[in-house]
Amino acid sequence: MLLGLLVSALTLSGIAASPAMADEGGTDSQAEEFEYFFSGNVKYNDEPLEGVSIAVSGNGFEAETETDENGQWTLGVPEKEAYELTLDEDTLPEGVIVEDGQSTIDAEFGLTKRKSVNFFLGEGQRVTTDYGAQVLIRVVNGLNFGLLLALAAIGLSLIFGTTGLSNFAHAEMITFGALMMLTFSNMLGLPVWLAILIAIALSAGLGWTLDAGLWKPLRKRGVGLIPLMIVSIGLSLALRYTFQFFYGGSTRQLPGATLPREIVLGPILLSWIDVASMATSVIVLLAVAYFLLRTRIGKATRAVSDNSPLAAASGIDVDRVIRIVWVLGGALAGLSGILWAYFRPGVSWDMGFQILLLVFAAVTLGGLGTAFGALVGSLIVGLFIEVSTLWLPSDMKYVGALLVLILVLLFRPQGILGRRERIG
Amino acid sequence: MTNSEPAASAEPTGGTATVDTRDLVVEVRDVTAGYLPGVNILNGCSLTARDGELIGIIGPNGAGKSTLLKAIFGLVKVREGGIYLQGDEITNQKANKLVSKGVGFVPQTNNVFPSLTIQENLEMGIFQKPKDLKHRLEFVVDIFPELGKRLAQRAGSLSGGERQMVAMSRALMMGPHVLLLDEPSAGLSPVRQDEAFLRVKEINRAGVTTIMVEQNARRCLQICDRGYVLDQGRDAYEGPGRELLNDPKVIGLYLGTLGQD
Amino acid sequence: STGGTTPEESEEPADTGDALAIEAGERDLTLKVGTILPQSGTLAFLGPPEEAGVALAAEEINEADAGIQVEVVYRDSGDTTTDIATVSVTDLLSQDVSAIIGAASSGVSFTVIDQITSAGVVHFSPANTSPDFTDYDDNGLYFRTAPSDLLQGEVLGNLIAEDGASTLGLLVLNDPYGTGLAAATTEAFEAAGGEVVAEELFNTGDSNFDAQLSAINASNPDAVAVITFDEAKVVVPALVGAGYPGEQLYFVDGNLADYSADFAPGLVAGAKGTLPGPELEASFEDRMLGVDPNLDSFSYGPESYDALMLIALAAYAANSTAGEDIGAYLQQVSGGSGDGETVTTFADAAALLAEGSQIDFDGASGPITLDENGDPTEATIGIYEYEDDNTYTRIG
Amino acid sequence: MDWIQIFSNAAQELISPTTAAYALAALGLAIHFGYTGLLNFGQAGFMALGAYGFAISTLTFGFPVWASVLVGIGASIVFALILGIPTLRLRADYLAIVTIAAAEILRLIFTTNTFDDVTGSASGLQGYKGGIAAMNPIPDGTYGFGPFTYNAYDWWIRILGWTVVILAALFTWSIMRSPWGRVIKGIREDEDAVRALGKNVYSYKMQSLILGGVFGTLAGMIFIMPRAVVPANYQTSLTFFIYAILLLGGAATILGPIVGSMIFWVLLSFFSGFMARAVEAGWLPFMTQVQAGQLRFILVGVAIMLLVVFRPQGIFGNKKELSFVR
Amino acid sequence: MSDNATPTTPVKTTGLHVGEAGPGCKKVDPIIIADGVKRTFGGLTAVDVAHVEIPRGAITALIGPNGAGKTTFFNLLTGFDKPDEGKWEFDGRSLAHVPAYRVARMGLIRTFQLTKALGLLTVLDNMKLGAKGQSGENLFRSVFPFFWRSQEDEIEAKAKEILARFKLDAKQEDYAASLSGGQRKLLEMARALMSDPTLVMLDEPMAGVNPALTQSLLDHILDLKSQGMTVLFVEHDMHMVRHIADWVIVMAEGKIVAEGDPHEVMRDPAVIDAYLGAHHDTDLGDDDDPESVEHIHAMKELIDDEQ
Ligand SMILES: Nc1ncnc2c1ncn2[C@@H]1O[C@H](COP(=O)(O)OP(=O)(O)OP(=O)(O)O)[C@@H](O)[C@H]1O
Ligand SMILES: Nc1ncnc2c1ncn2[C@@H]1O[C@H](COP(=O)(O)OP(=O)(O)OP(=O)(O)O)[C@@H](O)[C@H]1O
Ligand SMILES: [Mg+2]
Ligand SMILES: [Mg+2]
Repeated sequence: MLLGLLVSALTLSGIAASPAMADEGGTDSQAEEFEYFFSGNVKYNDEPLEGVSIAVSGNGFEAETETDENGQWTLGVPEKEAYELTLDEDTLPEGVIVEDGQSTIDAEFGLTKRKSVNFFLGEGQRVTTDYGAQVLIRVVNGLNFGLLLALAAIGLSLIFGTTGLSNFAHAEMITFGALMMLTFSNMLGLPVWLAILIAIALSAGLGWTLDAGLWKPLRKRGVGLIPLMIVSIGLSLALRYTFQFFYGGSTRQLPGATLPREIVLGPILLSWIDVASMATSVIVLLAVAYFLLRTRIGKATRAVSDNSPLAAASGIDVDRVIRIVWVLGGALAGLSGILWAYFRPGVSWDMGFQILLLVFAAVTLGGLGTAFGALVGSLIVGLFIEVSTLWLPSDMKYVGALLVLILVLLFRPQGILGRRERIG
Repeated sequence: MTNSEPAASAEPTGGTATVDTRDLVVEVRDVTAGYLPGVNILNGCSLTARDGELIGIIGPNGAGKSTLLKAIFGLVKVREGGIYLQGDEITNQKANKLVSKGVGFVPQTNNVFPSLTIQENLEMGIFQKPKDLKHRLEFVVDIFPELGKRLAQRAGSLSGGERQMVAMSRALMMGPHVLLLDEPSAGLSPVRQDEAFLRVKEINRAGVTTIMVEQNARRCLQICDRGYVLDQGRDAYEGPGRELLNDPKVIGLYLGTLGQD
Repeated sequence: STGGTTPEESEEPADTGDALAIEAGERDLTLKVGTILPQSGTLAFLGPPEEAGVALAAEEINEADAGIQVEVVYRDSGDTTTDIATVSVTDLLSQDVSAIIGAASSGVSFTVIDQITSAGVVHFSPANTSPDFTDYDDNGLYFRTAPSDLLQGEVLGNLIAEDGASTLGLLVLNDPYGTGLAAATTEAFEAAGGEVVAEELFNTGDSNFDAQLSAINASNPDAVAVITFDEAKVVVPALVGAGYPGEQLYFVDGNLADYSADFAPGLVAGAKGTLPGPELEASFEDRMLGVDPNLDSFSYGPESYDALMLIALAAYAANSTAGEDIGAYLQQVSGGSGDGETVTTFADAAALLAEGSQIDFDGASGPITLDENGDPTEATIGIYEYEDDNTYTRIG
Repeated sequence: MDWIQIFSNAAQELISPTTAAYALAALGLAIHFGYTGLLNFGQAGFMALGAYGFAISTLTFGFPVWASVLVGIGASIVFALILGIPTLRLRADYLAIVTIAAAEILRLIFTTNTFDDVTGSASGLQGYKGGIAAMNPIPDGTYGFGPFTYNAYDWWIRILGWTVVILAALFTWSIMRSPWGRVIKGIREDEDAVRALGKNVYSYKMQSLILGGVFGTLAGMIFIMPRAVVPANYQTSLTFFIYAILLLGGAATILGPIVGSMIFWVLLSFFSGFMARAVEAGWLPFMTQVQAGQLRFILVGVAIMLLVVFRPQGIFGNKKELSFVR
Repeated sequence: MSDNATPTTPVKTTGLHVGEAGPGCKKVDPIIIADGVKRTFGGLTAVDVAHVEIPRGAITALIGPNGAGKTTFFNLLTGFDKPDEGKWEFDGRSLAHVPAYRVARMGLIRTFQLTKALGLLTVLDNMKLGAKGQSGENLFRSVFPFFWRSQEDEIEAKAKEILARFKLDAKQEDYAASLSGGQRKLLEMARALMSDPTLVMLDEPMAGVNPALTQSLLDHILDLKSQGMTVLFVEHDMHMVRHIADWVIVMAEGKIVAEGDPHEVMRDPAVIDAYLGAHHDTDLGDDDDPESVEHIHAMKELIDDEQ
């Protein structure tokens, strides 16, 4: 029963450990006699070589073996000590060149009883992506991510634009869409399109409910914006843990989310989902911009955000406009949550919260409350996150994007598309 | 719709039980209102406006003039008393409801939407009846040609006077039956001020009942049918504009002698 | 598989003279143990199997009816962002627990270790792998059953090398667990003649891994080791989706899980992974499921089970429920300071102890033996391979 | 259910060093937000600087306690200057996001593996408490009564922590009733107006940012006395909780942050103990232990909301101010 | 309640200019000299002043149609906005690139047309903030009241005195946010006077202020002038301009188009045409000229559409 099991121990404390493992091919009769093993591969330019003989020597022990058809070999030794492993150059096929010193390796066991020693001969041609293509890939990924951020941001921006509220619970509205999608497609087994529609409808419903149940009463009491922001932080916390309460802490996948990408454009690989999500983002962003700039309700939305008592005095039903915005914001957040779950891919209870800061950064960078600003800001944030890691360590990838935010605001305190206020 | 003529005779000061053939359009009955709990700004203030009348309200700063207009328009909570529009009680009704009933209001401060363009600001004036837009836009631009040249400029970047024009125009866009104006002339250059007063008068002659608060008291009393002097949340004097204009007491307390020359 | 769990002759027994005497005779003890395992927060998915492991151990100890009854108080450790662990510990200490099992995250354990050990209570983590605990000034009260990253890393590095990969990409969670394991893996892999061509780190709470994956894909390694927790559910489909072959992936204990419900069929078929512990007996899994039928993962369940077992045995051996006494006996009952008889169930162990003899308890997570620092010295590391339905089976 | 235990555990939070740390950090925010109107959402960053500044100077450079404290304060002053130069010109809401970003950048730098030698990356730092412990004048042993029974070190850090909090509160109280405080409050209302009166608004805002930041830094040092330095502690949620505390007590008040912090921690501990015991006692049969842990945060979230709904000005805040907010 | 205002005829300062009175003419003792100051917003040139001098120790009115660029010019002079080009000096010191607060410290205090009351400070605190050179405004000294206590008392006495003049004394303990529109204007001006400025620039100080009160405040300003203060103000109320201004500068479309003695400037047909209007000094009550009747008809039509 030693086979197929690897037991090891920390030598640090002076206690060594037990049996060994062997792999599928390389076991030979020796294996039964010894407790410690060397094993490995012999390859020439990444091709395995068969019938190459390998010798081990050291501590008064010598043995030899040959590689199998996969270029693999295993050698047992009696003690956990240092040995010298030599590849017999004469057994190599014609034309295989071994550089000086490549044929002998000194090897010593670590904590375990097994030690891999590979002889990789030749140049080992690894096809890596060249720098230009890498940049291109990053840029495409960045645009893709940026568009998604924009979609997530637009609802936030709308709500901010109308009510002045920095809604931290927007993250949970995003998560909500994805979770509803999960519920209706995975758990209840509805077809994807239907599940998407239901999820978006329910997200819109969430927007409606939040406004009707929470924000409107608070507005009526004349609570200021900063306290409202804190309410949204509390709401965010409560909702987030409610999600965890019902859905648990682990990540799950939506149907079709893990299919491979099959659209090849030069070095770039995209999935249909990527394409669909990019297209959706662009269309929705244009539609929202149109809504804000051209439609009557859209203009009323901005009027309410500028000066809601005056809007009321102009005959605008302020509460209705805000309600519409919440419903729309909810639906957009839900949609972005679904796309986000496909893009990432994965659904989890805190998925919205994880990108909240980026969404806020994007909205701010573009200029608070401007629809196009949200788009521009999102694209910049997305691009910087993806591209900056060509130079930055990847665990600091958000640093680049956040620094850009600070630097841009140094020169344009009102954001990229924001407007300066007139003084006096 | 009756054409209005200047009130034929002076009404007794402070009197509310007057007999007049025209219907009461706006009636404020002993209203008490205020912002902070326990502090009343209006203390039993009363006012009437008959169909087609032009009412001027003057008074010292902080007398409660703006508060009175806001109370009529439902923007300040009325604590006691009632407000009636054509006989129906409208006390504490939502502002947008009143707009549908044909009441228009120009606030004293914060009276434009800064991030909207001038055109959009004007469109907001006619929010409830978008189809009349073109017609009315022409009408308004005719009054304030400065605005016509700048329809795409954001109101937030306008000068003080330009803002005031936008605010006036927005109210005119509504085509209201009752117009509440809070210091429409403040910040306008003399020529624009005169124009504004003339327009207000014209609008009024066209049948719009107008209540106007003014600190340019002389001008205001010159054109209005009846004037009220508000002091400390109460109507202290009331009478035809001309009469108040020449009342030595009113002059001493509220008008000053500067403009008399 | 049961092979190899017996200590070999190579195992150098610690001085037998160190062993404290064990008093023979009946016991009548009531042991109160608290847990601070993640119920909420980003590591919450680790909580259920860990709590189930503790619960199972408690159940078995109480059923053994050997003169010791265990009462477990479960509290939340949260994650490091919410600082709830200190509140939980205050609560547990106020209930006079003898030992606290937890936390899952090294960060959280660091937050509370002083509070616990200065109160004379045993702090026993089933999952901490940070090397910093080894020499921590813990009054001799900190213990853990989680095997060292060094061990698993070496096994993983050797495994990848042996599979013929000459280049390796690493996708690593930047926390003590991830970076420690990655370092050990790198060392073993490079010693075997390979080269790590990409090491990309990400932080807990990162949402999008595209940049890291692009970097790995760009360097086109022969194998990729995914050293993460639950993030693997996001990373792996994204990586394979971007064109990297699924069978060249290597998983670790933090993410070796059944992906049949989440991934497209065949997505990770042929991928391998390492997981400490002997092959879990089906019966152990069944027993865990008996405690919590909703479990979908057993990660750190056996380690948690063993933690409570050892604590109870130490209390039994000391015939005391004082934290200091338990701490004094813990190494000994694990087999770390004597040549006691190997036992695998609580009933057997208790019976031996009642006779006054030394024991060497080997539990569900392997032939656990603690050293004088409270760290485990022995571990079994299994090798697993994914099948077409994205479930894994043990191959070594 | 053991109510006494629940309450006595909750009562312990009243004087815990963590409560003191949150109170001090919230007091710093009161200066920033309550008095000056700076919407600083990067207080966690200042706390991290205190924690790391102290720990790194002790561990890496072997500085004595006083020097480590000074290094922490110095670091936060430098951070405030760097942060302030680009951001103090920003509108409040922009400032909020930028300060979050700056604090996150700091946290990411402390977390990244690149500087592992100094920062300990994700596992953080420990073993810096020797200096403080050595200064402890209290002889070894356990002291106290009822739930408030601690050993010498625990008493020492409580005494230290609360002394700092009280001194900071007195200091804040005295400057806020001075002409300096008047300028600061004026800036909160309209900085252009204050500028037109000849006050160097930028400099005042910077002073406020530094002062509140130094409070945050000291809070960060108190915060790590009973625990370890772990970078994940300094996430944005820390700032959120401190804001909740600030608003709970009242934004432009001195006692507000302190009492707010006490209430916050007492409630958190109470919910924690109560929920867990309720599940144990079988009062919530539909809920598992694990879910109970999550329910606590749901309750905290709801409590924050209800608080603002029913007392938007906070406990010590002035109701009158509320009728003028826009 | 209000002083019964008998108009005191103010003493006008004369002989301010050198040579012919006209746009950009030299002054005997200028306090501000601006040269080629230009500010554009996109395509719009808001201010384009070739040369202007403001006389010291006099009251100068800056008038002009709406949107002429008066407020923008104020902003430029006081450092709240930056011109595209040009230079300007105050008291012989160049003000280019001098930040607003420093301009104010030099003794050039301005008020805002759209008022900026500090809402959640009491009216009295608003006033005290206006005082200059307060030692208690230093962070380190602020901790120790004995450094600033006595100065604070003086400031408070002065603030109360000015508030009484501005009829705001009853409101001194209230938040400034609770003031009415006109009261805010008053506070704005009162606060500016707290610092004893060398030059005070008032942007439409009396718009929205009750006429009776205006009159008494003008006397106060004249008082201050006699103590050596220079005043530059924007105002649309011609009675007031005529009453107290020693000098008038007319701006239109960003340029200085006329300068001179108030009475003369107001007789200038160009000024009348562009600024004062034909109805100026006539009673609007007597109508009905044909144009007006026509308008009324048009409006009636509009309104009748509704029915
Ligand atoms: N930030 C800005 N962006 C665009 N245009 C502006 C801006 N500020 C001012 N303007 C324009 O510049 C012109 C001059 O404005 P300014 O406020 O100086 O006028 P003013 O003379 O003070 O007028 P008023 O008497 O009405 O207050 C106006 O037409 C205004 O619309
Ligand atoms: N939001 C508010 N909260 C509290 N008090 C207020 C508020 N607004 C106005 N007041 C007070 O109400 C009183 C009347 O204010 P109002 O605005 O009605 O005066 P007004 O007659 O319009 O004066 P003005 O001519 O200056 O505009 C004033 O004393 C003012 O201080
Ligand atoms: Mg008013
Ligand atoms: Mg102006």
